[in-house]
Formats: sequence, C-alpha cells, structure tokens
Amino acid sequence: MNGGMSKIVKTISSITFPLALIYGLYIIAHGHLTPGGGFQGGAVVASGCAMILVAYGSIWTMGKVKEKQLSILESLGAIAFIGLAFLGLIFGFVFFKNFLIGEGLIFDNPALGLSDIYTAGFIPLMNFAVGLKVIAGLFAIVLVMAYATTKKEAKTK
Amino acid sequence: MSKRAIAGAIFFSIVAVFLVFSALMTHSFGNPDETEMDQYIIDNSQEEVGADNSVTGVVFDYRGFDTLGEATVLFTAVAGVILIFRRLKK
Amino acid sequence: MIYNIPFIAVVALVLIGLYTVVFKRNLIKIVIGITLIESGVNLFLITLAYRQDSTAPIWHGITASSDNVPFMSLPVPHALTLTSIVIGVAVLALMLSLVIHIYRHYGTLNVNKLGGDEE
Amino acid sequence: MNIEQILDTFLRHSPALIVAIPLLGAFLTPLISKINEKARNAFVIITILATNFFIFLLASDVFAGNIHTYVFGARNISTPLVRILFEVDGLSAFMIIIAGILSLAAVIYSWSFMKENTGLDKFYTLMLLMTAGMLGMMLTGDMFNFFVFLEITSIASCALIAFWTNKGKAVEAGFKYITISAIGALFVLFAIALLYAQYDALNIAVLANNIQYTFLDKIALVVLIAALAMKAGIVPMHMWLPDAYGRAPASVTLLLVGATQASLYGVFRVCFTLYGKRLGTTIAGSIGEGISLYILLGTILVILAIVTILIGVMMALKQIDFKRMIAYAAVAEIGYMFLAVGAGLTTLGTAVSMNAIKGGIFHIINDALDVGLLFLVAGAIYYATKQTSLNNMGGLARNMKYTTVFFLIGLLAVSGMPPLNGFASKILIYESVYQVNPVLSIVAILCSILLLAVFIKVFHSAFLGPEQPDLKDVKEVPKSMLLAMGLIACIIVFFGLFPEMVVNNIVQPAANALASNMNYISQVTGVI
Repeated sequence: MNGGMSKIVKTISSITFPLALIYGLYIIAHGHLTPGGGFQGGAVVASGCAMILVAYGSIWTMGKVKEKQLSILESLGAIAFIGLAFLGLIFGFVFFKNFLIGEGLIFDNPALGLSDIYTAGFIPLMNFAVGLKVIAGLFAIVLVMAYATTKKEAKTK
Repeated sequence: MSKRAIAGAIFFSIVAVFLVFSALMTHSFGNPDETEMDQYIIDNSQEEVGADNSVTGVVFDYRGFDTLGEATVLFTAVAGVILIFRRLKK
Repeated sequence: MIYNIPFIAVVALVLIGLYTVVFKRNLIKIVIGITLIESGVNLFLITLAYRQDSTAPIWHGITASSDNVPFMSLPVPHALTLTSIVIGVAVLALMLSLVIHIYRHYGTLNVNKLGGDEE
Repeated sequence: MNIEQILDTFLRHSPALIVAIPLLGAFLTPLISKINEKARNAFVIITILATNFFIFLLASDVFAGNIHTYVFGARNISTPLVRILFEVDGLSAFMIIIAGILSLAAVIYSWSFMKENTGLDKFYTLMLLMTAGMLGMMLTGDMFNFFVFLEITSIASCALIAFWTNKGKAVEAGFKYITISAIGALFVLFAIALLYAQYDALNIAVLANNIQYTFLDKIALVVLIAALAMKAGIVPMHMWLPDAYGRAPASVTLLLVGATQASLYGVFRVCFTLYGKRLGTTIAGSIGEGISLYILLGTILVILAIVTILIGVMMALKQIDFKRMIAYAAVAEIGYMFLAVGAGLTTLGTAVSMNAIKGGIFHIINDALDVGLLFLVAGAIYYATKQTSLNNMGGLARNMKYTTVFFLIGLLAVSGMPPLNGFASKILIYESVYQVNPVLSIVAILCSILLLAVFIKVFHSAFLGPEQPDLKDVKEVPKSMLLAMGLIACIIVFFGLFPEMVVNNIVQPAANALASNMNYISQVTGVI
C-alpha cells in the first residue's frame, strides 16, 4: 500500500468525512443568511476530501477520482456562475443583475410580502455554483500535488 | 555582507519606514473617518439584495464581479497546477 | 497612538514577511514570507472594518426598520478580505507546485545553488 | 430589431462582454477539448475574434469622444457608488486594442507552434484567462477590481512561463515571476487599503474626486507606482523579465508583453487619473503643492528610465541567446516608455508634457508590436532549428525567406529607423526629453543606435553568412505562424507609413484622457 495510513485513521476519517460534507453543504446553502457562503463551505468540504486523501493515500484516491473529472466539474461550476451572470444580462438587461429578486414568486423579497425568509434572488444558486467550483478546484490542487510527490517517492523505493 | 544583502537592507528599511508611518497616520482603530458607502450597504442590502448577511450581499451582488474574478483566480490556479504536473510525453 | 496597536501588528507582520523574502535563501521560507505579507495585508483590511462596539453585519431576524438595530461593522472590507484570501490560496498553490518542480530538478531548495545545469 | 439597434445593444454591453467572453471561453475550453484538438483550437480563435469584434466596436465609439461606463448589477450609477464600475476612456480603449491584437496573434501562432506539446487544453485555457485578465485591468474603474485582474494575469502568466517544465530554467523563471508579482500585487492591495481607509471608496473616479493629498495618500502613491513599475520591469527589479521572456514559449511571451504593458497602464492611470486632480489647477496657472511631488516623482522616474535603457542595451550586447537578447531589448524599450512618463510628469502642464505623453502612449503600441514580432521570429527560428544560441545559427535566409523579411521589419522598427513606426514615437520622446535635459535625449538616441547595432549583428550572423551544415534542410515555418507574424508586420508597416493618422485618431484621444481627468471623474460623479 502506497501512502495509506493505519486502519484506525482510515476508519475514523471515513466516519468523519460525511460530517464534514454535511457541515460544508450547510454552510454553502445558508450563505446568504448566516456567516459563510460558497467559498467557505467549499473549503470545508475540500478539507474533508483532503482528509480522505491523507488517510487512504494519493494512489488509492487517484484510482477513485481523476483530476480530469475534477477539472470538468470545476469548469461546470464556473460556467454555472458566469451563466447566471449572463442570465442577468438577458433577463435583467445588465450583466450581473440579480434578476430573480423582485421578479419571480419563489425567490422574492419578504418586504414585498410574497415569502417568509430572505431568499436573496440568485445568490443561493451562485453559492452552489461557487461551492462546486471550490470543492472541485481545491481537491484537484491537493490531489495533483500529493500524487506528484508520492509518485516520486515510489520511484525511488 | 554581500552587495545583495546591502541592497536588500536598504530596500527593507525604506519599506519599513513607509509602513510604520502609514500605521501611525491611519485613523485610530475602531473610528473610521468615512463610512458613507458601507453604511449605505448596511442599511439597504437586506432590502435590495434580500440577503440577511450583508457580507454575502456585497460579495455576490454589489461586488459580484470581483467574486467572478476571484473564482477565476482559483480556476487559473487549478489549471496552472494541473498544467505544471502534466505528463510531458504524449 | 495606543489605539493604533492593531495597525502596528499589521506592519510587524508585513515586515517579518518581507525580511524573510529578502534575506532568506530557502525557497520554502520565501513562500512562507509571502504568505506572511499576505496575512498582514488581510489583517489590515479586516481591522479597517471594525467600528467600536459593533457587531457582525448580519441581520438576524430583524430589518432596518425595526427597533434597537445593532451597530454593525463595515461589510465591504470583509468581502475584500474574502477575495484576497482566496487569491492568496491560489498563489500559494502555484508557488508550492513550482517549488516541488525546482526541487525535482536541482535537488536543492537553496536559491544560491540553483541554475547549475544549463540545459 | 434592426441591425442598428442590435449594434447599439452590443455597444452598450461591450465593456462587460469584452471581459466576459474570454472568461466564458476559458471555462468552456476544458469541455470543448474533449471533442478534439482542432475544434478546441478553432473555438479559442473564434472566442478571441469575438472579443476583438467587441473591442473594435467599443474603441471606435470611444475614439469618437464618448466615455463609456458600465455598472455591474444595476442600470444606473447610484450614490454612493457601491457597485463595480467599468469606465472606458481613450486610454483604456487604446490599451485594449493592443491586448486584442496581441492575443489574436498569439493564439493563431500557437496553433502550429505548440502542436507537439501535451497539456494544450490547459495551455489554451490559461491563454484565454490571461487575455481576460489584461482586458479587465485595462477596462476597470475600480481599484480592487484592478487588483483582482492583476492577480489573474500574473497567476496565468506564471503557469505559462513554466510551461516547459522539463527545463529547470523555465520553472525557475516562473517562480521568480510569481514571487515578484505576488509581492507587487500585495503592496498594491496595501495601497488600496490605505485609500479605502481614508475615503471609504474603491472607485477610481470617486477617489480621484475626493483625494486630499494627505501624507497617507503620498505613501499610497509611492507604493502603487513602485509595485506597478516593478511588475512592468523597471531597473532595480528588472531581473525577472529577461528570464520570464526568454524561457516562456514564444506565443506566451507575446502575451507577456501585453501583461507588462497592462501594469504600465496602471502606472499611467495612477499618476494621471487617480492623483491627477491638481492637473487642472496647475494648467490654469496656480501652482499647488502637488506639483512638487510630481516633479520629484518625474525626476526619479526619468533617472530610473535612463538607467533601464542603458542596462537593457548593454546587457543585450553581450547575450548569445536569441530570446534573452530580445528580452533585454524589451527592457530598454520599457525604459523609453518610463522616460516619456517621467518627462511628462516633470514638465506637467506645458505643451512639452503633452508631447511626451503622446510619445509615450504611441510608443506603448509600437513596443508591443515590434518586440512582439521579434519574439515571434525568435520562436519561429527555434521551431525550425531547435536552436536558441546565436553561435549555432547561420545562413537561415536561404530557407526561411518570409521569416527573414519579418525579422528585418522588426529590427528596423524596434531600433527606430525612419520608415517604420518605432521612429515616429521615439522622435516625439526625444523631442520632449530634450526640453527636460539635452543629455538625456542624447543618451536615449545613442542607446537606440546601439540597439540597431545589436540587431544588425544578429541579422548578419543568423540570417546571412555561411550556412551551418546541420541547418541545411531547415524548412519555412507553418502557415499559421507566418500568418500571425504577417498580421503584426502589416500593422507595423501601416503605422510606419501613416503615423500622423494614427497619432490623430488613436493616440490623441488617449493623451487627452491623460491630460485631464475631469471628464473621467464627471462621468461618474457628475451624473448623480
């Protein structure tokens, strides 16, 4: 086994990984209401992924996830983000216009009496796009760097 | 002392003087002079953006283009790291 | 003067980082120095946000029209710091991967010993 | 919707689209490259072409005298200005034309030049990101946004400089570049924070309107100019430039020239727009205290610029590596631009200053084209012969006819020979610097002649002379590279033949934008 740690570490990290995942997703989803947002939550999830990477070793992880897939995932997040900005251009006549606020029924402003909580227009959607991007991006960076360094050690062994 | 170290020391001391002066001349901690823009955001972000969190309102709406740039920086870094660690042979 | 202690801390951080970058010859230490400068600048931005007796700029269950609206700190520096931190992470990742490559090539992290073999 | 309405809509949104289209293209490139390589290359070229379309649409309108503003996320400028704002005046429009031409030439050139390499999907992604970063720096009207785009540009260019990771020198050059640019960018951020702390604003126009010239402002000014000049490669901090220019792939170097000039644009913008409020009063006659600061700053810049020119030319004389030699010539050219800025600052408010600024601005585009063309020729020679050292070349003119012609055009232009564009701008700089100090002007002319000598030597040893035995079956480079070089060469010849037209139509609006920042400010603050 290359780079993997002991069974205890693997088990514990397998148990705690879903917790990190849920906590990160919570932070992403509530970015417009509480402290947090796409970047912070994404960083939490990505550090959970990094924990798995440390526990199981980069070669095992590389067998499960390729950096190319992560790169595609990151591209999708970025396209979703800039796509929302372009939708603002189409529906709101200005690039980056928050086109959902004050327009639709679901994402409306409680000040107008149409919903109960502040839903912030397209900000939650942007949070999810950014969250996806940050998870994939940070994990890709850590994975690629870890894989590159372990491969070198495996060669010298 | 090599020539390099002397040049470094001069550069370092000039920057140090500048920074110390700027620290002493800045407004006293906790009492910013001008708060017009920020007060406007605090007062109106809930109404205009619909977000309870004013910081999120700034990050994704008022200064949303910065956030696009920030996301792009991360994208750039990921592309750069993958590019640097690519296989060199086809 | 005494109220400027946070700014003095900022300057100390930046100067320690700059000292590391200018005088240390180890690549990893240079990277650490740049990270220190970045932390100093981030600290400066976030200290600018503070107003005396202010809370975080989050409206929790209240609106601007309700009673006892809390005195809030400035939100823009928070956003700027957030952006700057993410940029710092990106720069750090790229610098570290370049350091890994340099180490692979030359087998050393000392700046003075680089550039031995002309390709 | 008829065609005019559509064009009008495009024009209104073009400041945002110029940055957004390359960004969208960059995000889509990893997906498109799943299809095949040709589709990806074509997609990248189409993206850049679309960007160029918007650039010329916008620039033609700005040169007609309008200043465009674009607020992100709202239809109108509100007060206080909380949103990010793009503001396009003559100078911005002038700079984005340069960036557009350079990026178009770079991607066309890359089609054949980079064919043999792996990792091309990331390469093209980063090229697009770098283009977007440069364009963003040139268009933005917001200090923090400027910093963000500065970082995008420097991170993307760092990764591209280290593209040939099997060469240790390239990785080292990349590390040097990222160190310098990270420190520079952090100090830019520090200066922005200083300005923010005092005026609670980030918009350039609002800051310029409120600026009080306090001590902190002066610190911020010095820090901003030092950091940006460091990124532009002026002398005490020029060491990264020959490495970075010399080790990067040729098409990347072409874009790096643009990135360097984006930093230079930052210097212009900070000197003349952000801190330019006193300009209007000094022209009217009353000399404020700001003027002494300008003279001090201008003198320092002139001295540094002369040293830069001298060091650049002297180092170029003794290089044997072709690309490093051109890189040092590029250092010297940057010196000429700073010389013009410095002369413009010291003689602020007079007709000489206007001439100096005009010369400096005209020299920006000339330098980008001339040095860029030379780098492309160097890349073509490397592609054909796999040699970088001048000692191993000889007699290339027999087999590479077109490349030789392009090199000849480039060398005459870069050393300021009369029929070509380099002459037209350098003569303006010489004239204005002569008013500041005749000695400086003579030194500048002598250095220009030395530069000609350097390149004549290269021309003689590499293109003429006896044929090297192992270079017998060198072939002309592929068509896409010739097309890119031809594009730039045509523009150089055109500028050389009609300098008056260029100066009147393109350079004059940019110089006017620098001479007075009142229009720039009132466009934002006056509308409210």
